Amino acid sequence: MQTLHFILALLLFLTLGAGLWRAVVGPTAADRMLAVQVFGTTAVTITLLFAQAFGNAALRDVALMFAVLAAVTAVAFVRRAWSEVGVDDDSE
Amino acid sequence: MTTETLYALVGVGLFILGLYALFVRANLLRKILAANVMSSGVFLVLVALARRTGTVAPDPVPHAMVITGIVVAVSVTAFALILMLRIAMKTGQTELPDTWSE
Amino acid sequence: MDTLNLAQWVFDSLTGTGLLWLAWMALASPQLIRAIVIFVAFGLLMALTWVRLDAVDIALAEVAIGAGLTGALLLAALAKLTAAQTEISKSDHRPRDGRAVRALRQLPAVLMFLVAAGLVYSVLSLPPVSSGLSVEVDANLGTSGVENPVTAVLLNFRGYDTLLEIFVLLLALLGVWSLGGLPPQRVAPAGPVLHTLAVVLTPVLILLAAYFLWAGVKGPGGAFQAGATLGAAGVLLQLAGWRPGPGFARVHWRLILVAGPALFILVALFTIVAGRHLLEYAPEHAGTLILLLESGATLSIGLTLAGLFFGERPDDGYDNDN
Amino acid sequence: MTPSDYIAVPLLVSGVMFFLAGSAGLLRFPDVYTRLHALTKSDNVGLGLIVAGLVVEADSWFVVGKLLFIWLLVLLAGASVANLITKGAMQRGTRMWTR
Repeated sequence: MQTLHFILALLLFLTLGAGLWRAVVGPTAADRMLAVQVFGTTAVTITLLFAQAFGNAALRDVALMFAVLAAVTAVAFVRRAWSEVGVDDDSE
Repeated sequence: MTTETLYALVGVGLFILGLYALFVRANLLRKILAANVMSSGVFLVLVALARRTGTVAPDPVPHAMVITGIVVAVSVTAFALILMLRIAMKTGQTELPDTWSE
Repeated sequence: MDTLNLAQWVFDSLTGTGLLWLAWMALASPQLIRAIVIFVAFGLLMALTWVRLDAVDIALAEVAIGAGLTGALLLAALAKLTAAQTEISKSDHRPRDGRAVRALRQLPAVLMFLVAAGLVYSVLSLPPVSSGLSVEVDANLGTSGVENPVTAVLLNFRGYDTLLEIFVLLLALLGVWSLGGLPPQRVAPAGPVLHTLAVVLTPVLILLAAYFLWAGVKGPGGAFQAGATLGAAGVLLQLAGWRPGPGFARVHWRLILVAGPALFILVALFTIVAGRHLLEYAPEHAGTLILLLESGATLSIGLTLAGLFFGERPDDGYDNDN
Repeated sequence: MTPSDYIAVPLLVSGVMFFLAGSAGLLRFPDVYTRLHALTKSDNVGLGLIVAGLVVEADSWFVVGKLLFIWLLVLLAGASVANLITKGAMQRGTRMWTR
């Protein structure tokens, strides 16, 4: 079972690659932020699988932290960098 | 190659990337990012090497140092960002003057 | 090599490559917004790396700070930079240099290569197994007053490090306050969705901070993780439109800011007066003293981080012009 | 494999499938709104299935509670952030994809 959990985590890790690609190519700033949001959810899931695989209960606290803090960053993006004065977007 | 060596070498790589960018990038925000990447590299070397304990739990002393390091890094980043904003307000630029070209 | 080892090896290689690639993209990307968003992703991957390296305490701090607060700080700074109408991309149009200067510009790359070679050599020449200081920590853990070795190192064995670090944080905030204000930024009022999110998440963050403070005695957690969580709550409140009132900024905020450093100094003096070394506790009081110090430090770290995000001295009713 | 594994493993595997589907959407869909649609669906269901699988394997009610709490937080945060990003993108005039 430990191996199965780790391999599932590895598969999820590969989906992070898709998120990274989207974060790099955009094209809009919203796309990039969306990618980071997915990154957060996937990191939650990977951490939960690790917690089970290695029997480390404290990792669930890390997952909890991921879940909350990803939202704070996303809100900072929407409210600050992306406010109507605006940072360059769609420009590529 | 062991896991510890692999991550320690990645840490060295991050440190070098950050140091290089700190030298060659003129934009101050980028210099701040570079300093952060450098510190991440240092932390990674410390934590990777702390794990060379064999079967027992990793050495907690480097872990404690890295935790304080992370908190110091964020406060330094915040201060550096405000300094950069003040420079931008005063000079209209986000770079320091390049004395090489003059 | 069995399947688990192979999977771990694949995971480690991908993580290492990903970290280096993201760092490079963040430092080389032509657009600042892109660089910052990629840097946030880099912070998340760093946190996953700590998880993989059995450094759960660090992972907690990294998620809260590296992936959360630093990203928020950078994004807010970029917005203010844009609002200040500065020329951001000036670095691409520098005057043409002479041949000598151009040759000099290659110097950093050469230097980096030398530094890298030296560092790689020293990493590879280290012994593959080393217990470091873990034996000493284990031997003294029983008298430290806590069960988590990292907390024991931070608050007992090397408490003076933490004492000084709390002051570094305070200095950073005082530095920010002394630099003066920035032009106010126009931000639309928070809509119902953001309002609800802040109303739900802020209590969750505060509860989490208390939980981490308490959990740090036995397992991963402690003052820094709890303080960072509290700081994130402060950032979220500010993003949802909350501003510190003059009364709060004048009295409460300042009192809480100095609570952590003041408690540390008091305990340090107390240990010296009692005939011990600086911050050397009697074993029977160690647990209580550590929890006391950590509670003060959590509040101070939280409000310091929130204040750093605020970015200037809050309106406290005093004269701000000097 | 214990009997509970026969329930847990399919849940975990199908959860990962949803994540894979979501990242396919992230790569292939034409604009930010459709990508958002793909992601919020797949990630929330994917995490939900994996949490369900882990709940089956969990050895205490405390762990079950924590897992469900994490899922609820991700649902709330994900939905709110998706809303904020969409609203922001529409205000900024990011065009919707039309056939």
